[in-house]
Amino acid sequence: MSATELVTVTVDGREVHVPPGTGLVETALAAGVEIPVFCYEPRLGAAVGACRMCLCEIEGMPKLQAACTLTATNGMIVRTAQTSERAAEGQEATLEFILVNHPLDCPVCDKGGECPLQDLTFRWGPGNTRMTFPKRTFEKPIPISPAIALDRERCILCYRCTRFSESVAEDGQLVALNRGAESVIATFEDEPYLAPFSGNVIELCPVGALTSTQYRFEARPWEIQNVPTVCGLCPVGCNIQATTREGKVKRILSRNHPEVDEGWLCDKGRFAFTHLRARDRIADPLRRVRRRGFDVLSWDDALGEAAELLMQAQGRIVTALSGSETVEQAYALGRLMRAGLGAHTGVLPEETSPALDAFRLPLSAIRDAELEPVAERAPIVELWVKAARRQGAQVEQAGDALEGCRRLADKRNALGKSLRESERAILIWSGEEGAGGAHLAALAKELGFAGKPASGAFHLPCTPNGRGIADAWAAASDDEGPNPEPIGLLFVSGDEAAADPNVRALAERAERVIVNAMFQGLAVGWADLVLPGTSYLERDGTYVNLEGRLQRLRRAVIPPAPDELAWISKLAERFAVEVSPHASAVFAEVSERIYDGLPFGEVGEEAPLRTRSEAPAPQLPSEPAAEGKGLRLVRYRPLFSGPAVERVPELQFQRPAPEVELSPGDAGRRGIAPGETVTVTHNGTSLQLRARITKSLREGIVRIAAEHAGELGGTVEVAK
Amino acid sequence: MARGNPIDSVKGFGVTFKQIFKKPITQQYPEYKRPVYPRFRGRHRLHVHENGLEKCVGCSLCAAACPADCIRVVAAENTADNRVSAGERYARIYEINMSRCIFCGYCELACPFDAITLGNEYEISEYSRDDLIYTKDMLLAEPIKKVPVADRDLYDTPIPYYQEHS
Amino acid sequence: MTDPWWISLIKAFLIINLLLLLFAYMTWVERKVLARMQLRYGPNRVGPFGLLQPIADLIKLIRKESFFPASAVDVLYIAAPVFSSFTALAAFSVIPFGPGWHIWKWNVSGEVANLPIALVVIFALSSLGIYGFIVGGWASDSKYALLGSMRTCAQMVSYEVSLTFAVLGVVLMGQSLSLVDIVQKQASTFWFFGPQFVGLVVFFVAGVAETNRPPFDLPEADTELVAGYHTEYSGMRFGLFQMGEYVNMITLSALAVTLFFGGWYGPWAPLGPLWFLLKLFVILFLFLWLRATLPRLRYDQLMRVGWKVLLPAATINAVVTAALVVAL
Amino acid sequence: MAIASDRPRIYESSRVPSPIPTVLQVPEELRGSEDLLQVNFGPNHPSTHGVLRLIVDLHGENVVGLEAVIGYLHTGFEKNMEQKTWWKAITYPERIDYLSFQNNELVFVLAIEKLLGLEVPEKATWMRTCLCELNRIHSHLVWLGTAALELGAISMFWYCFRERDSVLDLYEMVCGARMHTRYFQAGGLAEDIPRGFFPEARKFVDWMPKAVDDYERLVDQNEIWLERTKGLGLLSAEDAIALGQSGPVLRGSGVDWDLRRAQPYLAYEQLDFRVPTYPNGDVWDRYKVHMDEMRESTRIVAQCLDRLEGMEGQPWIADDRKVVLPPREELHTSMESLIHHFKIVTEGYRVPEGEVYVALESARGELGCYVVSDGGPKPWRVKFRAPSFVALEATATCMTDALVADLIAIVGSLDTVMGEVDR
Repeated sequence: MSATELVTVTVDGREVHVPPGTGLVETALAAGVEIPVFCYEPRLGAAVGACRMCLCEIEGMPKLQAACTLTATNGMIVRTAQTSERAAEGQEATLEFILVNHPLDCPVCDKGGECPLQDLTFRWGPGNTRMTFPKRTFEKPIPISPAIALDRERCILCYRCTRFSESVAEDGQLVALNRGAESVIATFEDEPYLAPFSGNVIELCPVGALTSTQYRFEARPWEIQNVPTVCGLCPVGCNIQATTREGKVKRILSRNHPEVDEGWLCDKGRFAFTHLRARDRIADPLRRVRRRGFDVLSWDDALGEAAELLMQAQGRIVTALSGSETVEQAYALGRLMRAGLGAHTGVLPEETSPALDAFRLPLSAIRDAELEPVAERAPIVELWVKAARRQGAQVEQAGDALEGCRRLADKRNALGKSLRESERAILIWSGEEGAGGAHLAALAKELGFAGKPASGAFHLPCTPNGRGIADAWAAASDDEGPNPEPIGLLFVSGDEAAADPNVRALAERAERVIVNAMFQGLAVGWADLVLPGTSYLERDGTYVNLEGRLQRLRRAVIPPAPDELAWISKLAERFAVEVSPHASAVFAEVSERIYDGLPFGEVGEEAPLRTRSEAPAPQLPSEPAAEGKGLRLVRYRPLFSGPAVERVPELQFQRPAPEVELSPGDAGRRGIAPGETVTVTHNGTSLQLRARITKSLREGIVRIAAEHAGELGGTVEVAK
Repeated sequence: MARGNPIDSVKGFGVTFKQIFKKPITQQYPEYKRPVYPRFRGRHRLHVHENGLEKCVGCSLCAAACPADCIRVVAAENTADNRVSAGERYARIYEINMSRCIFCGYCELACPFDAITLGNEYEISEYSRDDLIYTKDMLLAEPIKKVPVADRDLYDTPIPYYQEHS
Repeated sequence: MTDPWWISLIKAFLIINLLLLLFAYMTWVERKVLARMQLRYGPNRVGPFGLLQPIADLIKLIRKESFFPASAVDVLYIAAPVFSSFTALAAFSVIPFGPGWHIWKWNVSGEVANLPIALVVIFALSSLGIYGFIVGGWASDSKYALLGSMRTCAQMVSYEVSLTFAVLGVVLMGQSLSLVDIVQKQASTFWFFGPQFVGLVVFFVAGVAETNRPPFDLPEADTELVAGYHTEYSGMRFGLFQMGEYVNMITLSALAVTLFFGGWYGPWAPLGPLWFLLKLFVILFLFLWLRATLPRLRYDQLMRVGWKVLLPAATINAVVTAALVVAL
Repeated sequence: MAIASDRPRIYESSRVPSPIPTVLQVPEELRGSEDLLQVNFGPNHPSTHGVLRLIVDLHGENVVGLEAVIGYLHTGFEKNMEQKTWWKAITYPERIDYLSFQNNELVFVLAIEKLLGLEVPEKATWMRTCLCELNRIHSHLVWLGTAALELGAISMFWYCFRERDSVLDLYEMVCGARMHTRYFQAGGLAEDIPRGFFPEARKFVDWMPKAVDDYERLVDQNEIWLERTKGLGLLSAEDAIALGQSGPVLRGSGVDWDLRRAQPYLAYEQLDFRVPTYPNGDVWDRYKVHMDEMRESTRIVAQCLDRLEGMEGQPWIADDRKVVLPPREELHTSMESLIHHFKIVTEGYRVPEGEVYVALESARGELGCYVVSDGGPKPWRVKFRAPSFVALEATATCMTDALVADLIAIVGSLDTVMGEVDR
């Protein structure tokens, strides 16, 4: 930006040049002056000036002004509390006023020690009180959802939470009731605050009014360590901090990566960590014993047994991967299976196409787009899309993936046409079809996105690291081998694979099964040998998110059992394959092959997005054969599902109801009203589900959450 | 070589001989316990309210103040059927590692509820370090061994000026 | 005159045990007296007034592991304390402690063995005893012990000369080397501490040095040499060294009583051994008092005092005495 | 034996070369001789009790080579303090020199106050002076007792400890702990002076000169003591200055230098006291300096008591809510006080950016504290100028023509506290 476009503002005698329209808080910060704030939060939209903490004296204005509501204009002369007596007095009065009814809760309050109210009082406030009257009291704490407790006594009415609910998550469930001194924060109609992003208000609250029930009284700021890592529960890969105390994860906080998550987290990412302490967590290797179920094995015996099983299979081994492994783990497993045993067959959780690398953009580009056809959304992506819509972007539902693609590629299609013309257009695609984004890449290429740096395409995979493990598995060996038949041994890596019906079906054909899982519930009944698994919070390594961003996982807590890399390394030793037990060493090997030798240490805490690459032309799979009549069933994995979510009591209410989603047209044709119980039939099997009419669904398609879909697949018929 | 009066060398014999008739200054410790002064900082104690509830709310301020990091507090929430302290929260685990404690008394200063104080007991030796980790039960218990305290009126702080003037 | 052999045996047995008892309680007395001089109580836990303390110490020493350095010369290492305690005990045999008694039909003399050359025997035995310390320190194969035994060697040899010269005057005046004769002589004339005052002082100072007592405790100076020649000894071997040292101290005090203070004779009541004991304790108290009061000498100062002060004084004393004895 | 080598001297009148030799070299003609005996004095030795190792080359009884190995008491105090808040760090310096604890605590507190620009009430200043002088007496008593013990005068130890205990009793009464008191806090004192302090302190002040008389009777004119101390461990005034000595070692070499007078802090400007110096620079002179200082300190304590007795009811700590913990009774009524209490306890007060060096005359000499603050709640850098460490450096220079027994006397006379040397 050239100098002429800047305005000059004087803050406490220091001149600073900023672009016009910059908030005064940021302007002062640029001058090295801090203006204290409670309510001000640029991510929540326009400032409201509710707390009055930012009072400043501005030349030409008779009264003190709330700095957060002002923007820089040329020649503005600002005097903050540091130089202005009046502003200081105003600020002190504001704090005194805020503290008049604030309860003496610091010792019991979870926010104590990391509380902005405390910090600002200590730094700017008066040392003593004039308040000698009894304080106002409320009933406390009020659980406004299973995960959030509200304490109205502590609330200073900054409206950050309601603004989040209203204008970021757009769920509108948190509201301010009453007026003036009677104002309180409440949920709408006193219903529980049930929304996928509700947890963010805990972090937004500048006092201890909204607290996490999970973290309630668990730790204090001086007793904890914050480990910067990455969420491993969905392909977005939000940057998080895992707060640990005494070797246990106590809470998850967001770690603002402005290109990935902008500091928001979904409730799954925030609250699901307690699955680490699930009751059926496996801590020791188990061997199946007929009649008695499982026997606990020592690690030495377990590795001996595993080696024997692997030997006996004579290379007829199939490895089923979850997509939640780290790159290193997948590579190590690949080295063991492919280089050590010559077993090249791996079942990857989903297809991933490298073709989209040519249209790579940070997720934050969605917000800045003007046009985006969306197929289906992933958690944080949804917030980005909402932000885009608020900023005036045109968001279109493109409908069913393949069909939609074909439609948009058509030069005559109106939407397709505007996509070709727009400079800032984003395509978002999810679902298990589409050849891992290959179709999308073809479409993007067709629409000429290659030449437009602000236009791009996102394919939303189902697994957190599907792309990473696919690359790593491929990098582990260059050889290929035939698919074994019959399968001598099925090696199931991870909980998602263990929970996958397709893998279960594969196991039917396998002679022996080794399962590597965290939870005993997933291994019972079919595993001959169970090796304990670890979670993303317990591993070191790297993940590749849906943007193609390589991000670093850090071990927050020591797992109850050795992590996968450790025992894979030991197991590999028995087959004369050298695999390091340390993520850094393994990554160095992987990086040499696929990441241009990027050192482990440079993956970074706020990882950059790799630049767009010249990707190979998308290899389009043959069109699936048209199926018979009926409605096409789309099985989807809802956000709040999977083994981890199932084990977190606070998230139970978020899990999908046993519903079948229908388009209004299909429903009307069949005479189905919302909420009615319907029968879904396929190939002779049928299920009773509640019907739900979804307007955005295209005709001819029904959606059922995978966990409720049972064995249904292909085309189904829905009847009352 | 010779300096001063050689007779002076003999003076020292007088000094040592004289002491024979004085009362020894050593104290016969286990039988006699010298009274400590009221401010003496010895073994910690946790206090309870008159109604039986613990004063400690498990706020961990003592742990934060401890320069030796010898205090561990794990808090939990009071429930209707298990009410331990007066506030919302209570200390489920309260441990002091006496082998690390430096008896600076910062925990006492830090506690906003006067729940922990440093008492007058100094007989806290043990044969094993493990036994020096004091749990909440031990800290709440009435100390068994009593040490006399010197006259509190005489040796303790006069009323502070700010109390007189407020 | 001479007792039958079995009476000597009984006496020897009694004396050895009495001496050991005295040694044991000497440690108690020392601790008590030092403690009182230092404003302490001293042992007072075991038995009334801590009177059982020596027994407790004995039990402790016996039960304690007898440490044995790997590179020690074994035979000598073990023999040294035995040797030094033996010579110390043996030396007491010629000290007369009473006038002699007539019991039933035997005459029992007041000493184990009345030798015409008793004084020579004592000096001979104490010279031999030194070897125990020297050899013990050397055989331990430790630098501190070696330094300690070197110091012992030099100190003992130096002071023995002065010690011997100091009693020359007494011998001249007593005109005998038999201790009984010397005592009798004193009884019939006067106690020798008056005319032989210089001799007494030299004898006492040299005696303190000879027994390694402070301020001449250089061989075992704890702040310099850890524990000197017995650094590497523990348990009862250490106990034997201690015993040797204390018995030497008692012997020396007894010798002083005999030579200068009229032995068992007392001014008023003829209490015999009691007088002897009383005088013995006074001199022993002096040993303790020295320990409580004086700092330790330095090695070169010690040698200087020995050769340049004590020896000339003792020599002149002897010569003058000789001249006077001849003249009178 | 000369320690000067071919290296240039620090300055003309000193024989100490630059760089300062901390090792006494075995003379050329003795090297390789079979008569040399290398002995370890320490760390496991009754005179060094686990804290100092002296590797001594002996030629007979003569010390011909000497090397000091330190670090056995290294506890990383300075680094530890950098990990603690300013408030919590106050508990550390008093453990560095555990004999001169109150002075050590004071120097750090003074440094904080200087950075904060905090005014301290008069009562606190006088009480600090009083306690620091008591502390000097305490430290000198321990020195005298142990130094005499090392020369074999065992009874002195007990007499000194009798008086030392009286001092510690006073500490216990005032501060609640006998040694590590944390009584000095930024802004003043942690608590008011207890009522019974004045009569008890008076009793001590009256008694102490008599006790010093007794010590002097015991050893002052004793022939053996004189023999063991006079003319030994010589350190000339020039050498002492060249070696950066301070405190009793410097004053025992005839240099009249005392920070209490040269650079008055606390209330020393208003006090009447004498700075004893002795000209010869031997062990005896250092001993005399200590004895005289005990008498002088007793006088200072008496003067402080006179002043303090008239200050009843005055504040003992500054009224600065951002640094000083609020009064306890406010914690139940005032939200502001509770927040300030909470923040000071958990996060600590912030000290403005800057660096500062504060020096004072501790019992062993110039005790300096260099503190750098980055404006945060923890010191960015803490460094102590430990007089013991400097004194220990003079060992090799003092050790000329010394015997084994003198080695103990000389090292003892330098009055080093190994906790301070190693930190």
